[in-house]
Amino acid sequence: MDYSLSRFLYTLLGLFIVMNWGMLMSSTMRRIIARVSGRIGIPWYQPWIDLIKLYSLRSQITHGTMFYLGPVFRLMGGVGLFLFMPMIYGSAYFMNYSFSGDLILILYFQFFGMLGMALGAGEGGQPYSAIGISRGLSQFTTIEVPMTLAVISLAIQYDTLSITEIVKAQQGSIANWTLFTNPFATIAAMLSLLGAFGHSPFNLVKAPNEIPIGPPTEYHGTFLGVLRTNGAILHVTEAALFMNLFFGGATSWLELILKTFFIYFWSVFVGVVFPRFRIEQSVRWFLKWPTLIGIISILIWM
Amino acid sequence: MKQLVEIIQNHFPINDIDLRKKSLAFISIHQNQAIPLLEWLKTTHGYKAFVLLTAVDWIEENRFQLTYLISNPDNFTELGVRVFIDREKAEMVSAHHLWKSIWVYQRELKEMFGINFPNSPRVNESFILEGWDTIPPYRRDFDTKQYSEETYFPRPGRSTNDPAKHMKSKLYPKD
Amino acid sequence: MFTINNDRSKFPELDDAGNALIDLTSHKYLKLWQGPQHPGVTGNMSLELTVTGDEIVESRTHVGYLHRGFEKLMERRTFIQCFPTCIRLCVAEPDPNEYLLSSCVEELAGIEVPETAQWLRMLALEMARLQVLLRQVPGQAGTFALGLGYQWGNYIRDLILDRFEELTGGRVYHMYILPGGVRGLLPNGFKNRLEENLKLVDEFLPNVWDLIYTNSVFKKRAKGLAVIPKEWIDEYGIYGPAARAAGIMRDVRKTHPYLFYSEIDFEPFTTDESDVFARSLVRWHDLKMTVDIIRQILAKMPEKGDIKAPTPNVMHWKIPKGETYVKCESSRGEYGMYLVTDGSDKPRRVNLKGPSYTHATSVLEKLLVNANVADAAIMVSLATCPPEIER
Amino acid sequence: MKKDFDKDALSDMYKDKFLAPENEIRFVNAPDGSIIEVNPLDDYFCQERPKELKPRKGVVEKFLNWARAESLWVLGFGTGCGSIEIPPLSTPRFDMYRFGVQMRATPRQSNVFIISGYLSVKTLKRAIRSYEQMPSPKYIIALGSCTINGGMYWDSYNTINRLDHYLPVDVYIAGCMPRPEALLAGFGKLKELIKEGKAEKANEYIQNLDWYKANQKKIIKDWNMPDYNW
Repeated sequence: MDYSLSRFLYTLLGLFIVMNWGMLMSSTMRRIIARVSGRIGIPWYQPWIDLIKLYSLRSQITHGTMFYLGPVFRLMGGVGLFLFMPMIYGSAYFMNYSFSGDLILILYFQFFGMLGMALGAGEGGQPYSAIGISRGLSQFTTIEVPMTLAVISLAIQYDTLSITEIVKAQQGSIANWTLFTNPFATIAAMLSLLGAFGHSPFNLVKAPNEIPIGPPTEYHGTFLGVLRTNGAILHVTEAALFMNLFFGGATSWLELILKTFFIYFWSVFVGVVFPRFRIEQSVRWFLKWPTLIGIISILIWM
Repeated sequence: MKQLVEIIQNHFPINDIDLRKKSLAFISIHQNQAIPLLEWLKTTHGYKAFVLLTAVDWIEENRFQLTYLISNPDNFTELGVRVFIDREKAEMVSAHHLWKSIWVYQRELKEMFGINFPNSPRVNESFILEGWDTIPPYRRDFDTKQYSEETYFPRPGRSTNDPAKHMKSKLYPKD
Repeated sequence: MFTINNDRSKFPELDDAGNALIDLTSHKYLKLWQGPQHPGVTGNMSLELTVTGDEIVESRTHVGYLHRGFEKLMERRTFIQCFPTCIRLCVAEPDPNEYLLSSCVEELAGIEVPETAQWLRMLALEMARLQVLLRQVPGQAGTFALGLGYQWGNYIRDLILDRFEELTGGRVYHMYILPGGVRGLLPNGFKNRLEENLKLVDEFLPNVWDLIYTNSVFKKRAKGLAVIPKEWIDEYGIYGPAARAAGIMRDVRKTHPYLFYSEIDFEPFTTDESDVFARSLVRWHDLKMTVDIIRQILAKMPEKGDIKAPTPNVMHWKIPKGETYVKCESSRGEYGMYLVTDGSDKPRRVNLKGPSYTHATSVLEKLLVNANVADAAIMVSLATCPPEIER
Repeated sequence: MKKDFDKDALSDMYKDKFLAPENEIRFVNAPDGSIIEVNPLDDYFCQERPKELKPRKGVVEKFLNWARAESLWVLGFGTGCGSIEIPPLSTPRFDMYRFGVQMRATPRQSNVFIISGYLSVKTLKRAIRSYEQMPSPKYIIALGSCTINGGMYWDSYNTINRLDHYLPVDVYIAGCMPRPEALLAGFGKLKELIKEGKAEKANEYIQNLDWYKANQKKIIKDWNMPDYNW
């Protein structure tokens, strides 16, 4: 692996692009949701203004060390996911620090942010956060099951644990995409994506109607700013993970932007017309069909 | 309604009968007989739905009027049972064993009128007010305007006119 | 292999007085307050929940955040001054308050209301019900985070409020129904404009049906949730859509026809399931029925005529001693006012009885036990209106 | 009661009469045999005076004020009748999101507190608590006549007459009840004030804390807080 300064700077540039694209994407999605309900919605630049405002608040309180570290861990989860993810296939600059076993590491980083958040929000002492955390952890555990099954199926199919290798195998034509070569794994993963992106029906974790607003109830100012920055990075990177694994990866930033947009749009598309599940209902849902499809996808490639 | 009132008259000493509408009548009964009457009406005459319980402060006569309004869901009639209790020793037998929601009304009356209902569930918990330390506000001798002026900060410049006198002076200034 | 015991009705154990045996120091339970600063409660009230895990084991309703002492204030206002005061009793649907005070006063003073005024009163009451239901029907799904229908419904509600503005001059508080009659006739072209808005509601109804009542997730959440047993209806005093969802007909318009409701052809919808879904369904049918009723009123009402009975000078209007109870059907159920007069120009005592009084206190406290924290939105299905509880 | 509390500014709050039993001072036996005094009220009330957070000077503050003005996060707390006109604001007809106004569910993340109508004494206590939890800079919009002079409820025993005696108000919107358009205009006015750097009422509250607290304590007699057994 290349540890030179230029590689590092290019990775930072990639992170910058990803963050801004994530914010633009989230405001665009909110505008789309607004159009469905007949509104105009927020201006496209609203996330940046919100971010500036959050970082410039004058008073901040803390509940202890872990309260500080919660958003930091969460950001580490997002940035860590980004660091080990090859963003642009074939580009020497935006491969980041991907290596041959990065798929396993990325599965771990997906969970990492949630755990850090649990520690930090628990320190906040707000009962809503506690309930949100217990819901979040139990739901996230089951989201991982179909995702992991799909990844195992992919590992068997392509005989590798490197994302770059998987993307490489899908090049050539659209028919080479995992979407067509391994549809069951794709379906299982896309269903688990619905939970990972935190839109309804699987957003009971931060349900503003019941436990306002779940884990980040006590977070404000810079803490919330960090969480929001991370949210922008995480959404693009997770979408990029699915793009790399199932939709042939991206050979240019434009392709990445288009593909991540549509992958994110899938969760919004489902979320806008569904109410949210209760936590035990969503746990059962994930352990039923997506898991079953995931197992089928493994059995096919065994 | 008339028949029902006649039947009640045969069993209970009621007075002050007011047949208000086709479907509504008010009767008065002594304090001790009220709960047995309500129970009797509920079990034998189908007055099983409870509508409201409220109090009226007749300060001139030094007594409270409690009105139990009950309704018969089968023939859609309502009966108001009036009970007069002493204002100094405001206490009434609780009826929470008859209807499941009546304890809320009793709790409110305890707070807003100071009428006690011994043994009613949670009757001593505050219901609406918080940190109230003067006489119960719904009593007639509590002057809300005076209390408001003393406690809160009236914005200067606001004047209060008696509407009748004000209109008279505006319309007929010469009189 | 996986046997999950869904019957949690025995938990927590109760003592002889009916109080839950909860040891708060055991660290098994958590106190959770929903409200008053909480977006999920209907208005400014709070629920004190004791939860274990995600399950509510005890619930206490706390009201009083909106208490203004109306009943006291009205005792020191003349009858005509009471009238702008009393409409603020329930903010979401103020017209039944106007109607109740007016008809109480008319009944005690012995005033006959002209026919045209009665039709106009009916129109105002039904339009008020329409605008409330346009919020409530999709609002039920909104508590389960499906906010889309709420947005659509609120748009049409704004248009109905425009019609109110045209008719009465007020957007939220109308002050249209006066003791003795109403304040004005319909403006020119009002019927056509209202008809246009009703057409929008006609389009909205199937859309919201597809969005909510065929929605698998909504069905999963709402079916079987918070079932009100049939016996409770009379024991607790449950009215309106909540009672009709339990299969018991409770509609003042049918049982005690007031105004000209006896001349209108309508049949309130009843169902037997009695859960959140059924109550929501009843409201959807109510909305449909209300549109129908408004159309019938517009067709049957006279164009012109007396709109106000002669009343004495309102500044010196003394009403003979007496007491009465008048009720009407609001969107939440039976809505009644108990008025006592003592022969002076001010009421002796006014008491307003709305369905929320029992719905939000004793019924809700019972229904929430053994429910999930996420289902605290049960209160929306009971359609509570806090200002009417504490007044 | 512990007499030492007389020294601090919040002494009057501790009235024996309304103190809930779980908030009384109690003595707990520690495992090592010593006896520890536990005063639950110490957990509820911060004894430290809040500090004034002065704005910076120059272009940076102007830029930040612009950002603050364009991103108003409103606390979702409907205190009175006015809360009926806030939901229409977020729906197609009025759509306040266009102007950078968004609803937040928790006071920690909001900047704007809309006092929507009259405040009863019971709500005032919660409103003060919510207001003090909000991070500075924070703004208050007072909606309706009842916040100005009592309005409809000027002679009520349970509603306050003048909000500015209890909480600092940036923008008043008159009317009973104000239309959503009036509320949008109020947001516009608030934005102007913030951009000009005049919306510094949060600091004014801290400068005159004693006066505000004295007014608040005059009417709120029961300062017990809901107990979390956390």
